[in-house]
Amino acid sequence: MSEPLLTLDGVHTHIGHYHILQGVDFSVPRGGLTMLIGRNGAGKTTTMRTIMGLWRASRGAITLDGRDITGLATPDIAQANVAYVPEDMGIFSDLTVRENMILAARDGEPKDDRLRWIFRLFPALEKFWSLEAGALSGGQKQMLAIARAMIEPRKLLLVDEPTKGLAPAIVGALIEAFGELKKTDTTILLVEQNFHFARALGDDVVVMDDGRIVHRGLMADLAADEELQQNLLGLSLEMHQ
Amino acid sequence: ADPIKIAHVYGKTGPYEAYAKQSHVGLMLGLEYATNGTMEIGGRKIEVIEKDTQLKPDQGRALLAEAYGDDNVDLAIGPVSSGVALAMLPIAQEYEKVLIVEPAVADSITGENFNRYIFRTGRNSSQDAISNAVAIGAKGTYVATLAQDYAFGRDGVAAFKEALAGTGAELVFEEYAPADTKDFTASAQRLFDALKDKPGRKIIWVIWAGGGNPMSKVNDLEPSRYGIELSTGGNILPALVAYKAFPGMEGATYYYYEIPKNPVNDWLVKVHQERYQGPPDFFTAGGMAAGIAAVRAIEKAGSTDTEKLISAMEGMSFETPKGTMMFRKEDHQALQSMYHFKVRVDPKVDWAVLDLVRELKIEDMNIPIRTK
Amino acid sequence: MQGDAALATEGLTIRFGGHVAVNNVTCSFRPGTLTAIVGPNGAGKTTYFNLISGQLRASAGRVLLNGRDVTREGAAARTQAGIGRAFQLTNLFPELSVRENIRLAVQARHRRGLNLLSMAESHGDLIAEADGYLEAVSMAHRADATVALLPHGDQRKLEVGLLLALEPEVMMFDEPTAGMSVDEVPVILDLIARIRAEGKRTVLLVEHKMDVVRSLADRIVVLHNGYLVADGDPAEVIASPIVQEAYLGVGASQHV
Amino acid sequence: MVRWLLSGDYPRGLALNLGIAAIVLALLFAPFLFPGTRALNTAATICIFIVLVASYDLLLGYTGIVSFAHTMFYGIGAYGVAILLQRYGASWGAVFAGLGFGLAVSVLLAFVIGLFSLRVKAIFFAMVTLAVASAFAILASQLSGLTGGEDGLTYRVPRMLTPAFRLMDEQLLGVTMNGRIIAYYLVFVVSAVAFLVMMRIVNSPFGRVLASIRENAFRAEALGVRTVVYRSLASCLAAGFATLAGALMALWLRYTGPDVTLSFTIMVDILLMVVIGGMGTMYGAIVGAAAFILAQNYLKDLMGHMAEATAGIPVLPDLLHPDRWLLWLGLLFILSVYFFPTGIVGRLRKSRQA
Amino acid sequence: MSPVPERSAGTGLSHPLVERLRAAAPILTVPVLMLLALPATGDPSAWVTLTLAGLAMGMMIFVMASGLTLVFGLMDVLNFGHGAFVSIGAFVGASVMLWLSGLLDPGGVTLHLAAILPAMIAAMVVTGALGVGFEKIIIRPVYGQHLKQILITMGGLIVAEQLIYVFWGPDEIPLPRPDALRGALVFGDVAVEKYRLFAVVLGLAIFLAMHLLLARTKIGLLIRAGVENGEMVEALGYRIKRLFVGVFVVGSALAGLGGVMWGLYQEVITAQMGMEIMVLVFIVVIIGGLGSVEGCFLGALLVGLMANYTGFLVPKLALGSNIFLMVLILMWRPQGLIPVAKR
Ligand SMILES: Nc1ncnc2c1ncn2[C@@H]1O[C@H](COP(=O)(O)OP(=O)(O)OP(=O)(O)O)[C@@H](O)[C@H]1O
Ligand SMILES: Nc1ncnc2c1ncn2[C@@H]1O[C@H](COP(=O)(O)OP(=O)(O)OP(=O)(O)O)[C@@H](O)[C@H]1O
Ligand SMILES: CC(C)C[C@H](N)C(=O)O
Ligand SMILES: [Mg+2]
Ligand SMILES: [Mg+2]
Repeated sequence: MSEPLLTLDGVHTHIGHYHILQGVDFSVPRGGLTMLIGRNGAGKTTTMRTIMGLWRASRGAITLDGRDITGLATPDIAQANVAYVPEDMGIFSDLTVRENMILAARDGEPKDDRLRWIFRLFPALEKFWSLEAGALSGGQKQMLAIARAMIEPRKLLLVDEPTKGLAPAIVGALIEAFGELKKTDTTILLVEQNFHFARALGDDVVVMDDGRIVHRGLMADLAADEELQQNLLGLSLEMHQ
Repeated sequence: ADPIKIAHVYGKTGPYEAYAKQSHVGLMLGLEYATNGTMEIGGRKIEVIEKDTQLKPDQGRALLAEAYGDDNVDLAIGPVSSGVALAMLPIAQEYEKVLIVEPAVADSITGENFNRYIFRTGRNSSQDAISNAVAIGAKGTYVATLAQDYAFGRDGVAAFKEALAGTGAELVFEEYAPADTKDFTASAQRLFDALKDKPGRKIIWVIWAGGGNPMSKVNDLEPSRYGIELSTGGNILPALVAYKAFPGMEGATYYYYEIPKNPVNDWLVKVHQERYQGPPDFFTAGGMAAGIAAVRAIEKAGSTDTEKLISAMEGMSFETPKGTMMFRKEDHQALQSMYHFKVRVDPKVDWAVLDLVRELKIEDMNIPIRTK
Repeated sequence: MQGDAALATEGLTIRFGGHVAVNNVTCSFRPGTLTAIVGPNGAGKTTYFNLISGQLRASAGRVLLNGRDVTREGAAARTQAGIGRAFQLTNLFPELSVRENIRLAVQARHRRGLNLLSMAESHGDLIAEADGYLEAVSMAHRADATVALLPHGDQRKLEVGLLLALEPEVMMFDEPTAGMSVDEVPVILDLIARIRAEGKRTVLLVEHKMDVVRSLADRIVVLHNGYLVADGDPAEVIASPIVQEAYLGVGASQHV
Repeated sequence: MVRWLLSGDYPRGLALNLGIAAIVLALLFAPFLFPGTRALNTAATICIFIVLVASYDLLLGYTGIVSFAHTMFYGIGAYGVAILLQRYGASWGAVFAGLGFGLAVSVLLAFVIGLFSLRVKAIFFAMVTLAVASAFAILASQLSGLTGGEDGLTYRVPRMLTPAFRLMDEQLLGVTMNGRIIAYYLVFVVSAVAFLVMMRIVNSPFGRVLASIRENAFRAEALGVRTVVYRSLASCLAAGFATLAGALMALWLRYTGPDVTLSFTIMVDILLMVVIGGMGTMYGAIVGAAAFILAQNYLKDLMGHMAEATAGIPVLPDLLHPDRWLLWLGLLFILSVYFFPTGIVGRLRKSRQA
Repeated sequence: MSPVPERSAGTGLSHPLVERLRAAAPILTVPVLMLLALPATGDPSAWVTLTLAGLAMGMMIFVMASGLTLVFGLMDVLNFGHGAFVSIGAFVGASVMLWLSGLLDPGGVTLHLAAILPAMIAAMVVTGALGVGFEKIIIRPVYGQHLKQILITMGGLIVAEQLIYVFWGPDEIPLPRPDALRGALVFGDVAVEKYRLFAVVLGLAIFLAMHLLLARTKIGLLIRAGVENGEMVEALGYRIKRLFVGVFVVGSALAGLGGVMWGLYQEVITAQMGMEIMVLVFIVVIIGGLGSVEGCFLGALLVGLMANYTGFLVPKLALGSNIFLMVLILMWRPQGLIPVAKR
């Protein structure tokens, strides 16, 4: 197959005195959806932020589409058509929903058809179009964060825990949305705690622990292997749906 | 022999930096002039120690105490700001040493806060106000005043009013505006309303220290349409530039380098021109007067002993760029001439030229004694 | 029915401009029971909590605690009266240590805050109590860490710890396990289960994970567009068409 | 004992321990170590500013309230003592009455302003206090009958505190034991006690609540803390200590005027001292006040020497001219924010950890 | 055309008229104040003179305050150093004016009219350029930290003032206005100063330009978003740093322009002039609501009018009139007339 879209090669990240990422290697195949999972504090968020240039890798290389982006500034990485949904959603709460979306659409106003598609997935956004984003409910904010990332076709989407706080119906809608995105040539790297969501969408899976990668493989294989799950994630995932 | 030590304690840095510079230059010239260039009195060398109050009263006190107590100066001169001066007065008393105040102007320095160690060569606010009243007051003249609404402005107007009463002019209105006023339209409107229907000569007399520039603001509203004139006291040369907008304006000033005709001033103008490529200004003259006073006092006392100095200085007359000055016995204020001027615009000169109308001699002005 | 209710709301309503986020909700909660509140995003669950605990003032209606009207009281007063809550979006004292966060809650409950002239460290009883709660949310090993540096999951646990430390009569949890990793979730759920088993407190729980709701709740209340649309036995409510459609979403339930 | 005095809050870190000890010892023996009126004046000013800066830090660093009205309270203390001494003569009764009166006025004002803070957001509040403080300064200048206006008040203090009073006839370690020494030790002791009391307050349960309010007032409310009560009390306490500092200054200086008590410059100086020292650490007040006041008093002298040393090099002597000392003070502002983002205390504590 | 609904159905307003009145209330404050003053002053020609002068004064204050409100509100930076740019602008402008006037009209008593525009441009260029350095060196380390901003910008202010002393000396510099901008147009008993007319034209032009820039482009949005979460703005692909520098440069250049205007109004400039005007400027910005150009404009007009009315009616109160106005407005609207953000 063709070379992967994104490759991390021995990436180390320090935050202050702390050595958080201690040699992270994995790659994200083109066009697929890769799940990054691991327990609290494993370093998933730090990995995403390092890719995005929000933390600086102290060692190692990150390659996007054949181009070394290790030292690049965040806006440059974003302009390489990468979108990011941070763990804390990064909503501009003083701005209205509409204004949040306008900023996300880098070239001018959001496109009609794209917007219609988003409104179908997340009807609440249409309803509260002119409301200050800070007044949205927790789940609505999450929707807005995801919608911002999807407002334009992106090469790579980095999404940190999109389902937290979303009602089941919306989680369903999200699965549908990412499913549709997978059909386009958007590549997605997704951090997720909800294993069922992960299993439903993931092509590949990467498991982290303690700042390192402890497993790489196909999602289907991991989903089928309960013992491996037990080893990697500490308990059987079936217990909690 | 031991040197004679003189401390110059003044606000070298801060908003009055320009005044301070002039004052120090003047002081040094005064010492030089009075000692005929030797910088020695009776074989003792004069040593000047500079101290910067930063325009802070607490610093002024500490520095003056240091000068008297640790540096053992024989007398001190300064400061620029009245607030600092007032804070320093008790220190002179505590250390029982002479302080020649120059150029702080508050009346209370030689008034209610006076003590016997204080002398002042600079003019006080009353001298300013009274000279102006004497200069512009005449029968058939109607005057309104514009002043800052705090002690300085109110006291100035009070002294002005008192002196004006003796001249036959009538004070019709007193306008006080906040010290930080930016827009003088309202004040001007009120002043115009008070004066416009009066017969005879109509004058708005302005007493204003610091920023705001009320003269040009009021003038912009065209007082001439009601036949109203403006008047104010003198000022330093950079400020006189703005007087160019008031040709023919009259008032009274403390000093303008072309006015006094005497050997001291001739020497000052000549030397200053040579060394600093420009004429001396307001506070240069003041500083020089203080320097001359110090030398003459030590000469007359024959020593630097404080008590001898005080008795020598009380009633002492001495020659300055402003002619003869005399330390009045009661309040140690130096009585001195002031100058009634008229503004002339000379395109070749950067600032407005002040032509002498009349010298107001010591005996022309009745300066009240306000000690307690 | 209201006579024995620990907490009750009567016609509780709040409007934001033209939007009614909570609309005329009348509901009461008996002591010792756990009620799950579910509903789609934006249904008004958090807003309902805010109205009960005093972060928002109602446009209309009343909040009753043991029959006493507390609608006019502020958040602090209601907390002191026994209404405690944990927040959906983590809301802690970020620059303080984990232990200090809990200790503050304990101190507030003991009303020792106006003690100006003793050393805080000399109140050993408060510290000991705080350590107990840290144990309960399995955060004792991170007691001295600065909260801002904790990973998200640990912050969620601390959020719950703070609520425990207040020992309130009414406990409100707003999605306590959101963003917590699968192996940590049981810590919190077991805790809530234990509180319920003790039967001393009135617990309100907002949670999107239906299995959690099913296993923990004595009763389910469904909010939708600000209205209370269903109320009753968990199995029945979950099976009701409105929940199946509006909340779980047709065809989506297999993912849950 | 030490633990009890310091409320269990040690400087921490060798450099800091030594530094604090050195400053405190220097202040304790100042009359004997540094002869001369100016040095003694500097030492007393440092003592008083330690109280003033610490009281401001109580508000700013510990409670998170940004106020520009702190010099107003300082001024009230100074004017309270000054006016009573001026009117009723040099007696201790006047001093205490002045202090008591000042405290009452300050606490009342602090309370009223504190209530206003509930209505507006932090930054608005800061600007309101700025305006209130400038209005107060103007008021003081207008009420010249009472306050002496721009010129301020000079007055006598109880005879015990004047140079004329001799404690003993012979000198001690070459220092004349006159009333100024008594005045100095009065200032020192009162400042030390006030400082230790503030140390206790910030380390008390109350102090901890203040910290939590600063961090997240919204959450503190949800823990059952009535933030209004705590905020108001903290404002009143800070105002009270500032008033005390003002009263000390009035006694020490024997002059009170707007420039030494109410001016915005002093407010900025206090801010800078808090930040240089380290916000939210009481020790920061000691370090910040000592460093800043020494700079203010001796930077000029130092620059004079440097200007001489660099004579001949272009421009440099101009910039190093003693009259340009404010330039360097300004740079100090900037550099201290750069290099001591957590203040000197924070810096020294951090380097200990590393 | 665009499917982007301007207002969602869900937030429809219940009482359009009441709502509209409420929305217009801040704007109505200015005419209401003017109308209240009419009977109070009694004399219509005095009222007209005072009102026109007050409005013009407001425009001048607006020019000085507009840069601050941009920077203060949009970037959440409390720039006490703004006053330094006012002073520097005035000094640069003065140097250019004096030099050009010397060329154009040797020996002339006043400045030359034609020298004013180049002086304004020069002042804006210099202060704008200094703004770049100021932002990079002084402001950048302290984004989001108000207290440190106050300190470090205070430091910047002191340094700038001192540098003015180094370069221009300690003396105040007189700036006699050209005759064309001196004096007043007199209609009956009403006098309107010519310079103030000039200020009105300039002030209005700047207001409109800023209003359009912020309302019609993404820039305003970006800056507000960047203040709240700069990382996220960068993650959306915008260079926030460059943007902030840009805003800061505009703010500083406006201060410089304000300095020239103010210097010409005062006809004399000093190193402290910027500092002296700062409290007033802060009051205007606060009254307006942080960061709102429109609010700042209204605030400036109110302050200008208020000073004249109280100065005419009860001069004793003129002193506190600004503070009184500010407290009154904050009591009514705790976030100023036109609040921009919920910070
Ligand atoms: N700003 C920071 N300073 C110091 N340590 C940090 C910082 N941010 C994160 N860490 C530490 O880095 C480690 C990894 O954190 P990270 O947020 O990447 O975990 P995560 O896998 O995303 O966890 P979660 O599932 O809880 O979100 C944690 O131990 C955390 O304490
Ligand atoms: N201050 C406000 N102004 C306007 N609308 C608001 C405000 N606060 C909340 N809302 C609206 O009220 C509705 C209810 O919000 P709430 O946070 O209670 O939802 P929720 O049920 O907790 O949702 P979630 O499960 O997503 O957390 C939302 O549509 C929200 O947009
Ligand atoms: C003339 C000035 C030097 C006087 C100064 N304004 C003072 O306060 O005394
Ligand atoms: Mg994470
Ligand atoms: Mg919610």
